[in-house]
Amino acid sequence: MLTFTIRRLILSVPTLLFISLVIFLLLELAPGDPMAQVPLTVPPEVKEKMREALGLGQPAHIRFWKWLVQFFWIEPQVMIDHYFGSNFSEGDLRVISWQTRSPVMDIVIQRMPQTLWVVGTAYVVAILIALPIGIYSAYRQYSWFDQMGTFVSMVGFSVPPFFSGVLVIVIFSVQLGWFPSIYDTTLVVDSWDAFVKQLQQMIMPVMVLALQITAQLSRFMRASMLDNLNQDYVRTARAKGLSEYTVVMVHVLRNSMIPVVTVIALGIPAIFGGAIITEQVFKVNGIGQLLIGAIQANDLPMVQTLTFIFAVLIVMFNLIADVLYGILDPRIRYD
Amino acid sequence: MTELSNPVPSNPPRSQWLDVWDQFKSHRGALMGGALFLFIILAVYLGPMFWDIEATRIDIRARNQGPSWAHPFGTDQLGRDMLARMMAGGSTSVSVGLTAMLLALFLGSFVGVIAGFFKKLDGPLMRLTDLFLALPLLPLLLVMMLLFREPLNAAFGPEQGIFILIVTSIGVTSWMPTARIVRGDVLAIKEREFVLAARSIGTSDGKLITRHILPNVLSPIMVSATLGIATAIITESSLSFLGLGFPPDFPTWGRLLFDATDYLQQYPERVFWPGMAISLTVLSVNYLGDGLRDALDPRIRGR
Amino acid sequence: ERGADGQVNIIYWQAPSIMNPFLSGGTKDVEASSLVIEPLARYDPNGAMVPFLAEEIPTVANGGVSEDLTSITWKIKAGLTWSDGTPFTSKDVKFTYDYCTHPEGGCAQVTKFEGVTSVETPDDLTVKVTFEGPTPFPYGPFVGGESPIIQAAQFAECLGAKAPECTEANFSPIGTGPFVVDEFKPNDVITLSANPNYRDPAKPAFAKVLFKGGGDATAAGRAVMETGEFDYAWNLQLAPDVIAQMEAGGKGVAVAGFGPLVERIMLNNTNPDPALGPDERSVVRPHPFLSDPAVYKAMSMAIDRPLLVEIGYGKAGKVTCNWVPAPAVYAADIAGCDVQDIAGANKMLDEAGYKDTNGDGVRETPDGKPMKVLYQTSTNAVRQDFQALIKQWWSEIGIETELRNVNASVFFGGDPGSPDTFQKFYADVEMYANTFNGTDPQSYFGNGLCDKAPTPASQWQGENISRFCDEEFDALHAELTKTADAGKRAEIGQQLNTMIFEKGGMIPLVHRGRLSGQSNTLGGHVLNVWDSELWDAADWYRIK
Amino acid sequence: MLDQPIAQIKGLRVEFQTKDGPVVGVEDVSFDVNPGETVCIVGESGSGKSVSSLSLMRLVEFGGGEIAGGELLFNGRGGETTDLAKAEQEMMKQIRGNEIGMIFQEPMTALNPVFTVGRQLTEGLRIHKNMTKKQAEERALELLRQVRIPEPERRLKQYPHELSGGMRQRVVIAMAMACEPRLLIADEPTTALDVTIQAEILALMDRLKRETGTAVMFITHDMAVVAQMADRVVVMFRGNKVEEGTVTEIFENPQHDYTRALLAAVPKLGEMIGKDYPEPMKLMGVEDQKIEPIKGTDEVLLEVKNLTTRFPVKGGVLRRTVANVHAVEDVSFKVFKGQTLSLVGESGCGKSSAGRSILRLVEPMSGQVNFEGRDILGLSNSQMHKARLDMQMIFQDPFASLNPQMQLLDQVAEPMRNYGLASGSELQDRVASLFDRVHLPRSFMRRYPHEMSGGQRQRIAIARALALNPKLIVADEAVSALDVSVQAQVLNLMMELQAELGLSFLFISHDMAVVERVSHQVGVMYLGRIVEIGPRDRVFANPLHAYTQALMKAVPIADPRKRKSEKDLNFKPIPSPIHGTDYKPEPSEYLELEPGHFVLTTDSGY
Ligand SMILES: Nc1ncnc2c1ncn2[C@@H]1O[C@H](COP(=O)(O)OP(=O)(O)OP(=O)(O)O)[C@@H](O)[C@H]1O
Ligand SMILES: Nc1ncnc2c1ncn2[C@@H]1O[C@H](COP(=O)(O)OP(=O)(O)OP(=O)(O)O)[C@@H](O)[C@H]1O
Ligand SMILES: [Mg+2]
Ligand SMILES: [Mg+2]
Repeated sequence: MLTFTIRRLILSVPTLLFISLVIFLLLELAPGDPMAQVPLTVPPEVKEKMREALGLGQPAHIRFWKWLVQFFWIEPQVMIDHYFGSNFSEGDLRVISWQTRSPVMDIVIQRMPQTLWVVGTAYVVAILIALPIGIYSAYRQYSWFDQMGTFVSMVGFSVPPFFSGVLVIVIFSVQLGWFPSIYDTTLVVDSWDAFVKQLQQMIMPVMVLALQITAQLSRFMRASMLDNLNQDYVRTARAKGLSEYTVVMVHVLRNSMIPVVTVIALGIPAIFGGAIITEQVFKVNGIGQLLIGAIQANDLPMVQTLTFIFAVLIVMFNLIADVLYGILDPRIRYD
Repeated sequence: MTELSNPVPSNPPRSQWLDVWDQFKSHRGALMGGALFLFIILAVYLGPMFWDIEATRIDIRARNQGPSWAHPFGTDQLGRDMLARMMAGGSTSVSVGLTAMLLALFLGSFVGVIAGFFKKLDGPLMRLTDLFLALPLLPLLLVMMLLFREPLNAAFGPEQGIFILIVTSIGVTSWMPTARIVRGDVLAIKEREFVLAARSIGTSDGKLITRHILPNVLSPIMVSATLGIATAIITESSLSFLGLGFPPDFPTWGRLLFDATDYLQQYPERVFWPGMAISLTVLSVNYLGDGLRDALDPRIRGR
Repeated sequence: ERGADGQVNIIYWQAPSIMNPFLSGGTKDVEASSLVIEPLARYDPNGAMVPFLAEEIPTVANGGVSEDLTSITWKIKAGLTWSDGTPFTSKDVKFTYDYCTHPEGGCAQVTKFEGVTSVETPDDLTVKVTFEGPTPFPYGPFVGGESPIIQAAQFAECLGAKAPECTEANFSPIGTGPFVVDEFKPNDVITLSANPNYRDPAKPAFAKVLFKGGGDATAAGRAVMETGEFDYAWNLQLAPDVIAQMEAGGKGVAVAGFGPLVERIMLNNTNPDPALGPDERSVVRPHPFLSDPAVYKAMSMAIDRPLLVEIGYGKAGKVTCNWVPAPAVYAADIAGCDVQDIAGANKMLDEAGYKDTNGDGVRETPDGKPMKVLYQTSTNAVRQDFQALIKQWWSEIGIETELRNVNASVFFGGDPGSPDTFQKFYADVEMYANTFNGTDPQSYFGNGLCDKAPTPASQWQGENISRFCDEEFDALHAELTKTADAGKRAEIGQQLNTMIFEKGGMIPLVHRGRLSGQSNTLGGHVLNVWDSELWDAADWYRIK
Repeated sequence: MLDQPIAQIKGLRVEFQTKDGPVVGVEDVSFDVNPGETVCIVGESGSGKSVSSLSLMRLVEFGGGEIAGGELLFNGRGGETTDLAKAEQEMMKQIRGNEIGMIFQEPMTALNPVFTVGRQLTEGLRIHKNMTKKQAEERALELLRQVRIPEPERRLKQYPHELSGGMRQRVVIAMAMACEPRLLIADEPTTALDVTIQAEILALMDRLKRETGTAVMFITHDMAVVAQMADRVVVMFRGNKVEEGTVTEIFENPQHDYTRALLAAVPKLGEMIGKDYPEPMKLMGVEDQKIEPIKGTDEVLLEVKNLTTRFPVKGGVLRRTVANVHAVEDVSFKVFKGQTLSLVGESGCGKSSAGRSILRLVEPMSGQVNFEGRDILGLSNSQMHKARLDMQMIFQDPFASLNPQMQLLDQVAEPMRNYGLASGSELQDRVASLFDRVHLPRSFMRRYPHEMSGGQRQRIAIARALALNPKLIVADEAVSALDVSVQAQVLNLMMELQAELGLSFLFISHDMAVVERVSHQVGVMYLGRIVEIGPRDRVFANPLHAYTQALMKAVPIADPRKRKSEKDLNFKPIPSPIHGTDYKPEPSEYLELEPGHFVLTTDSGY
C-alpha cells in the first residue's frame, strides 16, 4: 500500500507538469484578448499600451517558465511567510491577475470560504440523502419507492441548475420572501442571528446543487447495493440468524460503500471547483464564478492558475480514491 | 434410458437479437422508455413535415401567446411558434446527444479496448485518460470553441460548424469514464478461458477483439451510451448558459429553456415544454438503458 | 446627518475588479471607484458641468480658459482634505497627470490627456493645463468619472511598470469622495463606509455601502424591484416585458436616462467579398450594391423602429435616425424615421433597377448579382431578436440576409489576428452600439473621417468602421474643430448627423437609454448618463 | 423422544417465479433426518438438492422462491415440533444458526470479504447465546481449534482473503457449528476443493459429528464422498426423491435406474488394476458399446525437455520484477502417438501452466518442446500460427471456454475460418460432420452456449478442438466441471476419438480415478515439478514418491466399505512457489526404479 502510494505520488509529478504545459499551451492558443472588456471608447493605441503593461509581449516559453517559478517556488514561500511571519518571498513577483492587478492566490483564498460553505454543504447534504434512498431502493428493488426514486432522481439529473435555481428563487424569494436571492459573502458568522442568516442564504443554492448530486449518488448506491445483495455471503449472514437490519445495514452496506466512497472522493475536486452555474445564479461568487469571470475577461494568469489547481486536486483525489479503495477493501492490495 | 441424457433446452433456437428483444420486451420500463424515445425522435425529426410553421418565422402580432389551436405550445417573444421551435430545438439537442455520445463511445471503447488488450499500451493510455480527466472541462471547451470555430465555420457553414464543434468538444471531454469501464471489463474478459481458447485455435489479435472481446463488453458500452446521450443534452444546455453553445438564434432545448427562464413568472408554460422535453428524453433513455443492459447481459439472458 | 440612514445596497451585475479607473477603464470599475475618488468637475444629468473639487468651471468668459484656447486653469476649493485627513492640493492633480501619462503605465484613460503638453501647479490650489494647440473643448483632463484625482502620497511608489503591484492602493484608494473602502473583494463585493473627512459634514446620509457584483441583469433587477434586497441596480438590459413584470413586484422602479448611445447598423462601404483576400477585403471600394442610396434607404425604410424599441428596450429606447442624438442640440430632425414603409422601399428598389429576375424571391443587382447580405453582430439576446426581425423585413423587400453573431469579447476585442472583430468588418452590415464620453461630440464625429478607416496598414485600428468617406463631411468636420461658439457647433453637428445618414454611413435604429433599478425607499438620486451613475451618492438618503 | 427425527420433510414443493412463469425447483420430496445421523443427498446438478436444504432454513424466499406445499417439521431443542414451512421469519431467526447450522458450497464467496474472521464467527454467538464480546471471542478461538486451523489466534484478526480455500471452508464450518446446532446442513462443502483438502474436511466433519452428536444433512453429487460419509442416502432426480436407503443398500443394491446409472458412471480408483491399456467405461443403457483397450503406438509425438515457466511478480516503487512464481520447473516428458499422458497434482502445482506452455499460450522461460521434430519454442509468430493446426486445447470450464455471444456453428467453424480451410457450404458440411462426431444433433448448430447443458458444451469444445484435425489435444481439466454421468460420456467420447483417429492427449486433471481410467502414462506434479512419471499401472500400483503415496491415500473411493480414516492423512501445507529473483532451483534428477517409471530425487519441497 505504501509503496503503491509513493509510486503514484512520484508518477503524478510528471503528469502534473505535463498537464500544466498542456493547459498553458491551450490557453496560449486561445485568441482572447484581455482588453476585450475595456470600453470601445478607449482607443486601440491605449489598449496596446495596456497590453504591454501586462507583459503580453514576451515569448510564450519565457512566460511559462516564469509562471512555473512563480507558482511552485514563490507562492509556497508566500504561504510560509504568511504562517510563520518570515520573509522569504520579499520582493519576488507573484502570479498577478490581469484583471484585478492583484496576486491570484490571494483572490483564490478569498473565494474559498463561500465555495466550501455552499458546495461543500450541498455535497454533504446530498450524501446524507442519497445513501438511504439508494439503500432502500435497492433493498426493495422495483417497489413503488424504487420506481419513484428512479423517476425523481432522473428528473433531478435532467433539470439544469440555471432553471431550477431561478425556479426556487421565484418561489422562495419572490413569492414567499423566505430566503434572500443574493448570497452575501461579507456575512460573518459570529452570532446566532448571523448563523440563521447564513443558513437562510445557503438553503437555496444548497438545495439546487444537492438535487443534482443526490440524483447521481443514489443511482450509484443503488447499483452497488444490488450487486452485493445477491452475493453468497449475504446468505451466510442470514443463515447465522442475523436480523434483516444487520444483514443489510452491516454486511451488505459495508461492501456496497466501497465503490461509492471512491465515487464520492472523486467528486470532491468538484467542490473546490465550485458549481459554476449555481454560483452564478445565486451570486455566491466562489471559485466557479471566479473561473468563468476570468475566462470571460481573458485573465490568463488567473485561468491558468485555477485550472492547474483543479488539475492538482483531481490528480490528488484520484490517488486518494485509489488508496481509499485499497484501505476499505481488504482484498485489494496494490503491491 | 432417456433419463440419463441431458435435458434438452426447451426453447427453440433463436437468433441472438431475437433473444435480446425477448428479454427487452419483458422489461416494462424499458419498453415504455424505448417507445417514448422513439416517439421523441420521430417527433423532432419527422414532426416538421407535419407541422409546417417555420421555427424562425416571426409573427410579431402573435407574440407571447399561450397555447391555442394555431400555436399548440404558444409563441415566444417574437411570435415564433413554440411547437416548431421545440421540434427544431429537439432535432439539434437530440442530434447533439446522439452524435456526441457516439463519439465519446467510440473514443472510450477504442481506448478502453486497446488499453485493456495490449498490456504495453495500458500504462500510456491510462495516463492519457488521467490527463483528460484532469484537464478542466470548461477552459478546454472554451479554447476549442475559440480555436476551431472559424475554420469549421468556413468549411461547413456556421450551423454545421458549431454543431461539429460542440459535438466534438462534448465527445472529447466525456469519453474517459467509458474507457475506464471498458478497460476493466476487457481485462476481466481477457482472462476468461474462451479468449485463451480462441487464441489456441489461431485467432489473430484483431479478430479476437472484434469477435470475442467487443461483443462481450457491449453491455457496459450500451449503458455508457444511454447515460451519454442524457449528459450530452444537458451539457449542451449548460454550454448555452455560459455563452459557449450554439448561437442564440439557433434553437436547442437547453437554449429554449434558458431563454424562457426570464419569463418564468409571466409565461410559465414556456419553461414547461423544453424542461419537460429534456426530462422525458433523459428519463426514457435511462429506462431504455436499464432494459438494454439486462437484455444484453448474457448472465441475465442466458443460464 | 452623516451616517444616519444605515446601509445602502448596490448591485452591479458586472462585478468591479479594481478600484483604480486608470488601470481598467471598465464602466463597472469607474463607477465603483467614483464613490471614493472624484474629479475636479462632473457632468450633471443634463450634460452640463458642475464643479466638484474645483471652485468653479473655468471658461473663456471667467478667464479660466485662455483666449487662444490653449490652456485652462482650475481653482481648487479651499480646505479640501483626503479621507485620511491630509490636505488635498494641486500636487495631487499634477501627480495624477504624471501617473496616467507615464509611458510604461498602460493607463486606460490616457486619451483624456491627449494634446496636453504640461500640467503646472503655480500654487497649492491652482492647476494650469496647457495644450499643444487651440482646444475649443478643454474639459478632457480631470473632468468626469473617468478622470478622477488620486492621492500623490498613496500612489507615489506606483508609477509606470509598478502600477499593477500596488494592490493595496488599487483596491482601496484614498479619496475625497463620500465613502471609503473597508474591504474590497475583487469581482465580488465591496464594503464601504462614510468618509469621516467628507467636505460636507451632513453627508453622506448612509453610513455603509454594500456594493455587490456578479450574476446577471435579471437577478439584479429582481433583487431591487421584486425582493427589495437591494436599493440600486445598474444597467438593466432586459426585455421590456420582463422589466414590467419586475416593477409589478412593487419594491422599486426602473428609471431611464438617455446619453448618446445609439444602436445602429453600419453599412460596409467596401467590398467584403472573401475572394478578395484579407488585405483587400474591407479596403477596396465600393460595395457591390450597398453604396447605392436607393438600396440603403430602402433597407432603412423597411425597418419598423418603434417596434424594435417596443420589443428590445421599452422605455429605455427611443426611435432615432441620428448618429449622435444627444445632447439634444446636435440631433437633426430626419423625416420618416418612425414609420415602416415596405411598399415604398420596394418601389424604390424597383425604380433603381433592382429586380427579382429569376423569381427566387431575391432581387438581383442590374449586373445580375443576387442581393444577399451578411449581417453580423455580437452575441446578445436583444440583438439576435433584432437580427431576426430585420432579416424578416429585408426579405420582404427582396434582400436575403444571412445572420451571424460573434462572441462579444471577440467582436469588440480588437485582436488584429481575429477575422471576427467589428473593426475588420468582414460582413456587409453589422450592428452594435457605441458612445462617447462627456458631452462634446467633436472627436466622435471624427470617426466618420476618411483617414480614420481601419486598414491592414494601421493594424486594423481606427474608428471609421463603415469606411465612410466623403469630402464634404471631412470639410464640415474640419470646420467644427475650429468653431468655439456653442450654437454654431450644434448646427454643424446636425448637418454631420444628417449627412452620414443620407450618404450611407449607417442606419441608426434605436437611441438607447440606460435603465437602472431603484428601490422605492432610495431618495436623492437622479440618473445621470453623462457621468458615473453613482455621481450623487453623497446625496442619497433613505425615504422613511 | 430420542428416536424422534430432528427434521422431517414431507411432500416439499418449491416454486420459483420467473418471467417464463413459475418454475418448479423441487416437486415432491420427503425424508427424515434422525439425531446423530448423516443423511447424504445426491443427485445431478439442478436436481433440487440446494433448494431442499435452503427451504429448511427458509432461505429460498430470499432467492425468489416460495414453498408451495409440504411440511418441514423440525424438532427443536425444547422438544417441541414446529412446522418451519409456516413459521414466522422472526422465529426463523431464532432457529437459523442456533438450531440449524449451514455450510455453503463456495468457501470463496460465503464469507463477507470486508469483515475479519473473528467478527464473522462471533456474530452468531452474540445473538443466540447472548455472549459478551470477550466470551464470544474465546468460544471462537475454541471453535477454530476444533476445526484444526493452525495459529487460531492470528486467524481471528485476518480477513477471509488472507486464508487459503481449505482454511476458509474450515472457518465456514466453525461458523455453522458455533452454536452447537442440532442439525448441520452441508451443501457441497468440498466440491470446490482439492482432493487433499477435501479429505481433511470430510474427516473433520466426521469427527465433529461424532463428538457433538449433531445430525448432518450432507449434500453432494460426488458418489465417492457419499461412500465416505453417509449413514443414509437420499437420491434426487429432477426435483423428486427417487430412492432412499442406507449407504450400503444404495451402493450394493441400487433399485432405481437413475441410481444405477449414476453408480455406473462413477470411475472408481482401482478399477483398472491389471489392465494395461485404458478402455471406455461401461455405461448404463448404452447398447452395443464396444469396449476395447486403446493401445496407441510407441512413436514419440511430443517431447518436452527441461521446460521452465515462471511468472514475474512486480513490486516496489519502480514496478520491477522482485520475485518469480516458479509455475513449471524443469519438466520433461514424452507423449506418444495415439496415447494419453496424464498430469495430476493439486491445485496450483503448475499443470495448466505446463499445458499452456507447450502451446505457447504462455511463454515458457526455457526448455525445449519438440513436436514431430520441430522445436515449438523457436518458432516465429507465423510459424506458430501454422503449428497450432496440429495442437489443440480443451479447457476446464465448458461455459467459460465458449464465447457466450456466438452461435455454436460459428464457434466450431472459427478455427477453419482462421486457417482458411473451408468456406461457404463446405464449411457448413464440415461443422455438421463434426457435430456428428461428438454426437450432437445438427439442429444445435444455431444455438448459443447458454442453451446447452454442461456436457453438450464440452462436446462443442471438443468439436472445436477437432476442427483442425490436430494430432495432439491438451485437455486441461476437461471433465472436472461436469456431473459424473456427463463426465463418463465425455470421457468415453474422448477415448473413442483416440481409438478412431489416433489422437494423442495430454490429459490434465486432479481426479485420480479419472486419470486411472484414461491414461497410458501418468505424471504426478508437485510445486512445478514432476515428482513421479511412468506407465499408468505402475504409478498407481506402486507409487514410489512420498507425495504420490499421500495423494493416493486422500482419494475417496466410491465404496462404503473402503472408508478412509483421519489418521491416514498426513499433508503438509504446500510451500509457496514464489521465490526471489536470485533463487536458483536445482535441476530435476530422476531415478528409474522400474522400466519407464521415474521418481524425482531432487528435493521437491515435499
Ligand atoms: N432463484 C432461482 N430462481 C429460479 N429457479 C431456481 C432458483 N434457484 C434454483 N432454481 C431451480 O431449482 C432447481 C433446483 O436447483 P438446486 O440449486 O436445488 O440444484 P442443485 O441440486 O443444488 O444443483 P447443484 O448441484 O448445481 O448445486 C433448478 O432447476 C434451478 O434451475
Ligand atoms: N498468469 C499468471 N501470472 C502469475 N502467476 C500465475 C499465472 N498463471 C498461473 N500462475 C501461478 O502459477 C502457479 C501454477 O498455476 P497453474 O494454473 O499452472 O496451476 P494448476 O496446477 O493448473 O492449478 P489448478 O488445478 O488450480 O488449475 C500457481 O501458483 C499460479 O498462481
Ligand atoms: Mg446446489
Ligand atoms: Mg489449472
